[in-house]
Amino acid sequence: MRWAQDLRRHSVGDLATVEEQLFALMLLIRSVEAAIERTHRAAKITGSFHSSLGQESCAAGVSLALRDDDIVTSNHRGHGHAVGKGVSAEAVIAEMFRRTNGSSGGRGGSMHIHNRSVGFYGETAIVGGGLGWASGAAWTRKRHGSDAIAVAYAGDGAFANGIFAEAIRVADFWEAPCLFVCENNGWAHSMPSDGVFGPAGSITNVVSAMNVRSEFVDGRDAVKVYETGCELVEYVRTGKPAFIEVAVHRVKAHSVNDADYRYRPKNEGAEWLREYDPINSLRASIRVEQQHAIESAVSAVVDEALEAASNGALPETSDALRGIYATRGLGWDGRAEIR
Amino acid sequence: MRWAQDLRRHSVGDLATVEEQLFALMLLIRSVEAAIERTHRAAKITGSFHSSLGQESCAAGVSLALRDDDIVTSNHRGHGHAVGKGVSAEAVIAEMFRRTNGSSGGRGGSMHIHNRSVGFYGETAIVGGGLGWASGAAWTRKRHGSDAIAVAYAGDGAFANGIFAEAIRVADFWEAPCLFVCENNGWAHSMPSDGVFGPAGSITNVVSAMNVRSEFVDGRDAVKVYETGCELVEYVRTGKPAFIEVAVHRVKAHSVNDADYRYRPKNEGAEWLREYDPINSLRASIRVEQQHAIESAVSAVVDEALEAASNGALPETSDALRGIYATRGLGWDGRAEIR
Amino acid sequence: MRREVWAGMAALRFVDAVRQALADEMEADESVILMGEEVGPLGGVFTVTRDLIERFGPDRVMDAPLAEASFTGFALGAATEGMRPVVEIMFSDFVMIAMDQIVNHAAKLRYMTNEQFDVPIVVRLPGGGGSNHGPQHSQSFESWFAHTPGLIVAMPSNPSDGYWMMRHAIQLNDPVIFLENKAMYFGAEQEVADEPPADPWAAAVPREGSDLTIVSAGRMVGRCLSAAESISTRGIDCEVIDLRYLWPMDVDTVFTSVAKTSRLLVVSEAVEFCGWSGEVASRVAKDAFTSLDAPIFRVGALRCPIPVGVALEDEIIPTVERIEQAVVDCMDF
Amino acid sequence: MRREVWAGMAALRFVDAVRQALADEMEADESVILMGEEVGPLGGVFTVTRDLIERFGPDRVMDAPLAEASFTGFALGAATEGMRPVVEIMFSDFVMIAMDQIVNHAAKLRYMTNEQFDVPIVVRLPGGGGSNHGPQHSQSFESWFAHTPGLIVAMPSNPSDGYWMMRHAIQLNDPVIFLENKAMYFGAEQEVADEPPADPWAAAVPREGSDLTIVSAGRMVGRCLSAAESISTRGIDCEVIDLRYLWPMDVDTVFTSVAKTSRLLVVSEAVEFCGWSGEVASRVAKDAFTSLDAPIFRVGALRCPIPVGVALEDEIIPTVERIEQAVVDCMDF
Ligand SMILES: Cc1ncc(C[n+]2csc(CCOP(=O)(O)OP(=O)(O)O)c2C)c(N)n1
Ligand SMILES: Cc1ncc(C[n+]2csc(CCOP(=O)(O)OP(=O)(O)O)c2C)c(N)n1
Ligand SMILES: [Mg+2]
Ligand SMILES: [Mg+2]
Repeated sequence: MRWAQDLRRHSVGDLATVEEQLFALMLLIRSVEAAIERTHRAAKITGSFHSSLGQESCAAGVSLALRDDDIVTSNHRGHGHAVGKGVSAEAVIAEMFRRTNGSSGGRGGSMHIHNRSVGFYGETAIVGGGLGWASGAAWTRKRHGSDAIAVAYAGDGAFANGIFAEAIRVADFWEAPCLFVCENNGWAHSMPSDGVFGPAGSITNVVSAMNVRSEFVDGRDAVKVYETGCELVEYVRTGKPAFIEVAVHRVKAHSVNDADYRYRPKNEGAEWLREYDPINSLRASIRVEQQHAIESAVSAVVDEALEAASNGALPETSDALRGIYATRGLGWDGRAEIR
Repeated sequence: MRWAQDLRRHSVGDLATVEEQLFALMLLIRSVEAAIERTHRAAKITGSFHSSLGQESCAAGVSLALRDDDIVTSNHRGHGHAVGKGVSAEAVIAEMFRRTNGSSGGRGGSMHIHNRSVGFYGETAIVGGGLGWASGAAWTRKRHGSDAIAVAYAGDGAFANGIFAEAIRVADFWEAPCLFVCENNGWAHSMPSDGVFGPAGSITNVVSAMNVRSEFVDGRDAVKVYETGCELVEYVRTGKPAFIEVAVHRVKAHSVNDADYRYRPKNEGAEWLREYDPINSLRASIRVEQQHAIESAVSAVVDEALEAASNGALPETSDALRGIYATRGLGWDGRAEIR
Repeated sequence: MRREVWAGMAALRFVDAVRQALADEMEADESVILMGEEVGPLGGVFTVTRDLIERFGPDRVMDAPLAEASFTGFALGAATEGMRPVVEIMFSDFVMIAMDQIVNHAAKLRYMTNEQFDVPIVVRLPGGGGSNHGPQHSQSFESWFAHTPGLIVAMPSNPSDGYWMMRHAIQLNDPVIFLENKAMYFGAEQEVADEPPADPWAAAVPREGSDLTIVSAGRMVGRCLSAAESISTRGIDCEVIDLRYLWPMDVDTVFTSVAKTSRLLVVSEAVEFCGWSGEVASRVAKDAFTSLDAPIFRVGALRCPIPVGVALEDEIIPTVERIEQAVVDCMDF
Repeated sequence: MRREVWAGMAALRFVDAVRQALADEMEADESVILMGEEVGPLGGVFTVTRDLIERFGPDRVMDAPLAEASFTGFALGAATEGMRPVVEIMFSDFVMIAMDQIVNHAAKLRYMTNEQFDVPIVVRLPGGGGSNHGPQHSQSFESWFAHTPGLIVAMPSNPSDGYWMMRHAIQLNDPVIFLENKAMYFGAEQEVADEPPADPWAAAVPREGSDLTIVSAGRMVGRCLSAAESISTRGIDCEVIDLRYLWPMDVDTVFTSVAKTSRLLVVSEAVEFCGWSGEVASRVAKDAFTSLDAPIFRVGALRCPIPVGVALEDEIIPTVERIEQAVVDCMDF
């Protein structure tokens, strides 16, 4: 994985255990989120973004269960999914800064990270919008003889929209090897998840009743996420969809400018983190020197990424109209360019 | 109920038992469908229609469980739902003939039967389109202090579309007193229901898992449909949604012009009917003279309706543009009419 | 329309004007309810419904699950039964998910049912660019709705219209698509007129002029006024018309103006190609043809997705400079 | 475009021409697949895909569950991975349910991802009136798609174009909205050209004339030709242009014609108000203004839902008579 290589450059040895790997990846994701938040505060970014801080176990556990040639689609809260799949921290942060070294050349921003070469097909800013993409792409790979699979991440809010169950149904019908990951962080913006679905795990019950293999995992235990992820990924490789609901906690506000104190207690996120931080929970199983090695490598990687992202060029305004169509001669005004 | 009064005019005495009522209503619905099919053959109708012949137990069982002030929305296969709720056979058939005595003045046709005065809010030609309507309307009645409820009919095909589960979820969230009736006739046009969902009853499992009260009934037993309908209607009157899946059989082709022999055995419908006809199954529990009285009354009612429908005036073409807007002065060209 | 007089603060921002209109209609009529994602305790992502739940309670300010199609359908059902739901689609782009309920149902229900049902619903669509939200959060769909029989399409350009047009929309017995431009919400405060306009449907003429008529709506009206102002220093005197409604469309006011100026420029934030500016241009090319001394110019968004970042966006959505240039080109003819 | 030569029967109905194009592309390219409701054993409600499943198997002719949004999204996914899905939305009206996947995703994916993904998908939309299917089964949404950046909008008017334009559409690497008029499917057989047009995007001129230019597309082209024929007996010689594509739109052919005739009428089955006819009219009012000797006329559907029944429909959708009248009015100017 790209991120592991990045860390190795900063003298972390091999990440020998699953715990070390999870720890390293989760820390990297969190550090990227923290860096983005910091730079946002310093006004390097305008516009919004959605932090996955505190939810890292889902992205990390699932990502570690995947192969390089697997495909991922994600949602608006996708920085962790991207990093986990191997999008460089630089490309993520630079996209946030809208630089040409961003993963979409700086024209997408926070909700439009795409990196085909590492299989991160990408985010979408429409809740539930990427589910068909993942399953159609995975189904094609299978058809072409590959056992690569796709993972489609979406939130609990997405499950309130019919598209989620519908996409699972269609994937099941056509036997698309797609793992649907429902990251239940307790909220769809200001709408509490349990008010819509009942307690965490309720969504899994529904998908189970659809006769699609489904598991519910408490995301405070990253190792458990990884293990269940591996099981399901293995099952999906046999050519069927599956579903996993991971209960996580949205530590930060919905998006950077969200007045979440209006609908949940102030500091609720921070308090949860103090008590349950899944990254901290991993420490016990990792040697202290290795923890430090990882920490300093992560911080070096993120510093480098921030630096590189900041130094990226802004897109030329003359570039604004490029690439709407693949067809030769079709630009924004079509006909005029054809002739 | 309107239809019972109609029958009484033709010297059927009171329909004393549930069986008699079900028998009479089912026979009426079937006779209306048959009349429509006959007249279509005789080219009185152009355009398509969807027969509910053979599926009458669902419309009849549910309708008998309802009150006059309850609300019904329906789908493209709604003739039975309409008649059951009290739309006159004349208004149904005349709408098919596109006459002004049709329930939508002849501008809607088969898939657009609406009769507010009897609570038949009506059909929609978009699969799944009427579910929100029913629940929003029922919720409003409740809010205004009534214990009237709504019934929203839809097919198994509709459940493949996310909108069905989504609408149930929203109705549950806002506690709309709406009974969702899934008429599982084994097919969504040429798509076999079990290929998508598994055997009949599978849809009920999904809705059950959503923590919405749900029942599955075999529609060959009209009395059972009625009894379960009554239970659920009573429950819904307390102010919550519920769900019922009724397994019925689509005896006819999907629509009148459908080449169903291409995807299912010829005569499959007729054979099923011979064996399982839910109307026939009721006969044993009804005195023979009463059967005959009902049969001749039904046939008289339908003959009258056909006659009246045929004699209805066609809409004036000058009427084509009437009624787009409620706002005074707003016709199709708006501004021009305002001034 | 109930002709209540506005007795609030003299000047409001657009966001506050819309909120005030919602509050005043809710106060006046119990059947007015708000539905949408985050409209409750959060008060909407753009704060349009802020504090309304405290005032009117959760029974009237209803946070909806993330299900645009279903809550719009639910609102339609409530509307047929006597409520006056105001539905917020958080970003107009998400309305794609509710299109069936709006276009196939709400817009047609009255006609299809032979006038048995009215659908007094307002669908609020915060849209357009200028707020750095990227390609799936910046679109301008007003032309689509103007094209759709059965809908009324309101597109206010300033706080006073934000207030009075919203009140009007809520009182109408037909479905209204109410386009709010996100980038206008937190603009300058502006006085809200004491009374609604005598003719609620009439276009406004925020600037009179004799040389050229600029027709616009929504956020672009401000840019047109800036362009007119700036170009006046070059001795060109533009009249600016704010359509206010795309349907019904007050073409008479346009004709009157073109009869005076003989020149027309139409400016839309929506994509120019097959957009509503073509309707204005075509109507003039038909019914005011003999008034014209020059070709009809249009400036609209280029037919390109909207990238994130205002610098790129400015290449696509009309700027004051592009508007000025079009005025000059038209005058040069 | 692969310039295969058509070697089939000399004359086909529209429905058969489209089917033949699908079959020929499927034959030529394994990545072409069909998806949609009833496209399999039934062969589509309009028989467009009839017998194709027997020939190409269920792996390539894929009956989809009733889930327009999801199967369109699935097709998009397959397209990004190298397939060339042709998606049938049974009636164009149902596309409302798939709008998000088409407009927010398929149309923008290439641009948003900085050209990392192409979406070679064809969305077939049988639409329009004339088949007695009522208000939710008779709409003409072409103007919307023409307005949407990222889409190509094909609208054939005859069997030969039905054949060649479909083949072209499938070969393109961009999303194509392919509008098929239901009422055309079972019309007269017509010869299919041996080869595709040299310029696939060019408008056609099925009738030359010197007095007035009529621009149309899809089913209305036939009505325009009838009107032109009938009016020629009164000594008026109309040129008829068939745009074929609404985007890209071949306005040059329109300009050339108007330069000759000095008069323009644009006819659409789509609602006239804010429809694509306004684009054609506006372009001429801008770039061919000096050619014009008369106002620009348009005839399109009135802004009203389509009732069931052709008698009522004829009050709304352009008839040959209304087209003739517009020609006369324009000539009388
Ligand atoms: C179709 C659609 N509706 C609404 C939104 C606005 N929105 C963005 S994220 C979000 C909440 C999503 O909740 P969930 O799916 O649980 O993801 P989370 O933010 O909790 O990670 C909402 C309402 C959107 N982007 N798309
Ligand atoms: C959104 C939508 N998609 C497709 C159709 C076309 N269509 C009409 S009925 C039907 C099958 C519906 O199946 P089901 O819901 O089970 O009802 P049934 O016809 O079996 O009574 C289809 C595909 C439609 N009307 N609306
Ligand atoms: Mg969530
Ligand atoms: Mg069915």
